[in-house]
Amino acid sequence: MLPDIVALTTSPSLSVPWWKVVYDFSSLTEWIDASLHNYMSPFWTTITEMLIIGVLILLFYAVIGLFLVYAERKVCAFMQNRLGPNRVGPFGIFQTIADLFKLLFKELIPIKNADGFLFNLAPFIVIIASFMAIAAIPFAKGLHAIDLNIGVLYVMAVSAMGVIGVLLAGWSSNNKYSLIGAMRSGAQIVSYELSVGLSIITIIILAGSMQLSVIVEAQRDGWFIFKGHIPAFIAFIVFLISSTAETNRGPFDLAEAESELTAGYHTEYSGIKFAFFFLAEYINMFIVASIAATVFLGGWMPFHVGHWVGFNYIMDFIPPFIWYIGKTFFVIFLMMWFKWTFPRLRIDQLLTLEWKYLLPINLVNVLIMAFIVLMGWHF
Amino acid sequence: MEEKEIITTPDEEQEYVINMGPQHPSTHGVLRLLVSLKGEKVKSIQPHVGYIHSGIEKMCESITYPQIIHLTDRMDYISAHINNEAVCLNVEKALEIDIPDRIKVIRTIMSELTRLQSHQLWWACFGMDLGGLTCFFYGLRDREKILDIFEETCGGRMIVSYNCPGGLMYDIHPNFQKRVKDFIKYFRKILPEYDQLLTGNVIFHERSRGIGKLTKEDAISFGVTGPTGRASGFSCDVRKHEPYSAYDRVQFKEILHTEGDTFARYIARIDEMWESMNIIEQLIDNIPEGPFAVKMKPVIKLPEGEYYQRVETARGELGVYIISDGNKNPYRVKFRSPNFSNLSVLNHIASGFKIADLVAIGGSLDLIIPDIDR
Amino acid sequence: MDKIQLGEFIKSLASDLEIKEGKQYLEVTVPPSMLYQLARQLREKEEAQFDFLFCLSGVDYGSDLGVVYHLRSTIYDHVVVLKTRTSDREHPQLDSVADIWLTANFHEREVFDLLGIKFKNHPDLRRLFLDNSWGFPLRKDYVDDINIVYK
Amino acid sequence: MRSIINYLKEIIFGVWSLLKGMKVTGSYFFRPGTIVTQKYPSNRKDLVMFDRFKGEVVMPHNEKNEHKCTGCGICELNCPNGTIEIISKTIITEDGKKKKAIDKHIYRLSMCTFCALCVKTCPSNALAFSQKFEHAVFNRALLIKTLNKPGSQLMKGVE
Repeated sequence: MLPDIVALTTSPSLSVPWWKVVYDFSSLTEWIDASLHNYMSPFWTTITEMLIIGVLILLFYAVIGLFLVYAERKVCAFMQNRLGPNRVGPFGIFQTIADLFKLLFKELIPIKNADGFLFNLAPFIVIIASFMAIAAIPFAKGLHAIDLNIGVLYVMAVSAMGVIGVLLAGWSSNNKYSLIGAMRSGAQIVSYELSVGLSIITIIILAGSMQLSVIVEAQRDGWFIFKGHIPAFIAFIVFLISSTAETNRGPFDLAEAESELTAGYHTEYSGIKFAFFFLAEYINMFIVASIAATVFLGGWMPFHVGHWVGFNYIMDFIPPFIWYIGKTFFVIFLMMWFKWTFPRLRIDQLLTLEWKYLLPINLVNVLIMAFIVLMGWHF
Repeated sequence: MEEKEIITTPDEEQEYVINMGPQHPSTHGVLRLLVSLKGEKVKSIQPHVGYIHSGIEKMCESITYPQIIHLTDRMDYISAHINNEAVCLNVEKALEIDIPDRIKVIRTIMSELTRLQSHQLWWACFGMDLGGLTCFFYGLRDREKILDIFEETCGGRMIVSYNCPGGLMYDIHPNFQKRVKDFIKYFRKILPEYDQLLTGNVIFHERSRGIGKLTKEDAISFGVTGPTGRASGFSCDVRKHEPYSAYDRVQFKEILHTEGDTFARYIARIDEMWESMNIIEQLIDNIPEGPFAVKMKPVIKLPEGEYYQRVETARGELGVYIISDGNKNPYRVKFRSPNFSNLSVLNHIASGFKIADLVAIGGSLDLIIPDIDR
Repeated sequence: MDKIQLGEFIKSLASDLEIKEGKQYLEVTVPPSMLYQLARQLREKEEAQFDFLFCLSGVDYGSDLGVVYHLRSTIYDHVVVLKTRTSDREHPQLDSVADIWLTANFHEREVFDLLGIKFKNHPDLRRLFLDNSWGFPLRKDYVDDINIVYK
Repeated sequence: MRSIINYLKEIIFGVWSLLKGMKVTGSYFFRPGTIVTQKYPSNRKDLVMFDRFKGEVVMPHNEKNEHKCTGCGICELNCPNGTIEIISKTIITEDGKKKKAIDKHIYRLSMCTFCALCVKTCPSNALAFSQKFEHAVFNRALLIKTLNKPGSQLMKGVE
């Protein structure tokens, strides 16, 4: 079988294989756009498309959120010699859905002396911030809601907005633990945003663009983590650390720190409002993981090795969406692995880590990368 | 709308006071700490105890000596066996009964197993306090194996009630020796994993080194005993100083460290686990033959006088002070519990550090609240 | 020092002491007025150095209320038991030794809580376990019809 | 220069120590055989408690509905918290003598602390521990049990 495939792909006369057409979602989206135009005016077409995309993203959001909660519980259970959820459905896969219903039906307890408006607003800010960031992420070729030419900047800016929600939640809860948690979270995100930005800049230098689709396309002949020598690898590690910190996950979960602050900024929330915070945490994890996958690991690009034509051909056969999800979940698994292994840092150590270690390393790294790009030493 | 209450106090009195406990994940029970903060820094700590004060000392005055055992089980429920041993030794000393070697050896093995499982639980909880949740499950997983040994021989898992004045309630189970040996073999392999997971971890080092320093002088003055005191260089191991049961016939080191910080307290306990395994290994193959209990009178009456017995529990020195007036009930029983003194040092060593450090220090003191409240 | 030497030594520190060689430890009965002085000397004298107060218990002797101090020297490893009692059951008051041994702070609060003995010069004498509505449960004449059931 | 080397050393040792920890958790993740969770209600059938497990105090009866309890009351005396209450009656034996016998041996499971003093001190070994451990009931009154079965009698030869 294999020699035939090799012969097929190497022959220049052959047109693009059928799956390459199917895996390219741009034709599908263009077709939908064109057929909608036939029926409606351009204004209503845009409105309809926005609605469709909104609903799709909402569905995706819920599914990913629920799945990630389940995955986290299973992963941590297996690391801790436990089974994890195993009662609701086979292997407990409906556990999170049951939890969702429980959270939906729970009472929303009003807090006395809390700032009511801000208290209710905070979960929405958190969830909207993570919701907006999803729009710019390319899931497969031609499968993204909007392809901004400053995509990376947009995702970073929007996902960092969530901290406002966290600060509001801590402030308005009228709870001392919540306030400490919120203040910690503020200090943490402000500092770690710097590292996230700088480590991405390292790659932007290499790619020469901030548009996510261009960055992905530039990795057709090799992922940036391999192309960019050691600086790209260091940038990847720094990005992993600082994005874990930015999403308030262990070992950087100081804002929640359940052994110190009971639950930090969302101590006073219950029911669906708590679910919003909970879901946003997991979606934020998904977003940073997908940025890591897109920027460092080639997004939806399959894994290619130099001149192994047959191997590359088989890799091409796997749909890009699967590649993308696989890479994202690899990064998410890494983050879960961190969380369930390490003890928590202290707030001053957290800031020391950022300002004394990550930031200098990052700055040097950017310089080296710029030098490499200038000299043309990268692959 | 309701008028909101505005508290006006002079500037120096406006402290940020948070209430840690009685229901707080890291106070391990119903300890309440009033912590005044300055930012993240702890200014002072006021412990409030008594939430599960059960009046054990008062209850002891109206029950007989064998019945006291079931109350001491519930004092420091993690090292229940050692508490029972203290009362039994005291009663036996007062009655001047010679205890056969078999009982002594079995008691020692049981005490060391208790110490081992207590330290495992402490390690589990300490890891959890510092945010490493996985430690909790590994610690409890291994502790279950010891509890199984207890259950097979004593019928209870934590509240063993295995000692009684004059010996033991039952003989050891036929499987006991094999199970203990299997466990030691297993745990010798597992304990290095604890080190890899937590002891060597750079984050853990940062969190524990130099945190909550307790000098030797303060440790003695505050009466801080057990691994906590020994981490400060205070040689207070009752097993060495006043050997009871079979401790005079085994070789073991008294773990002494001089740093006195959280890390030293941690290492002291990890080392004690190794020592406990050594002690058990020395004894488990040479349990002498003999009766498992001395025949006692149906009603035990202590001669008039005062009796004091010290034992080394997993947390420090437990003293049982019995004043007898010749009746079948004690006139007064006082338990000098190790946790009570260990708690009193908390304000001294934790003020000036951060909240996260307070949690770490509290975890390293290994407080069991029923033992404080009694 | 063994028990006899220790007894001689303590006798030299203060008069009016009742020294008994107990079965286990040397027992010294001190009048309340001399307690603080003797405790301080036992802590500070070069030959004694009782630096470890390992047990402080309050006892209701029926007619009197008393406190028993178990002292140990971590340097010489000798032990002495100090006993003091006061016959005033209404307003019993003793000197606090909390500034000599820091652990006495908590232990004296416990004794105050359960037996109602007040300690003079104690830095922070509050009830420890119980709230103010309780009596002093470890006293022999304590009555509580609700919580104590006699069979 | 030395400080820079130390700085790098610190980082490398730190990362190495973290990797060692990750090795432990990672190795367990890929070895599902080490999982210790028991699926409790579904493995109920093959759950065997240890034979000395102190579940609750019972009074073993033989097939002729006879027990060994003479109603002496030693267990009641020895119980530290009033769990056991013995109501005795006077019966007339076959040879015409009046004799004390057990009417009801009341056992309050809700108060029992499983100290085993009653079982151990019983002169005729009438009491024992069962291995039952599922004690939850919906009504507190159900925890007050009468240990001797209705119509049961003292076993022959037990005084």
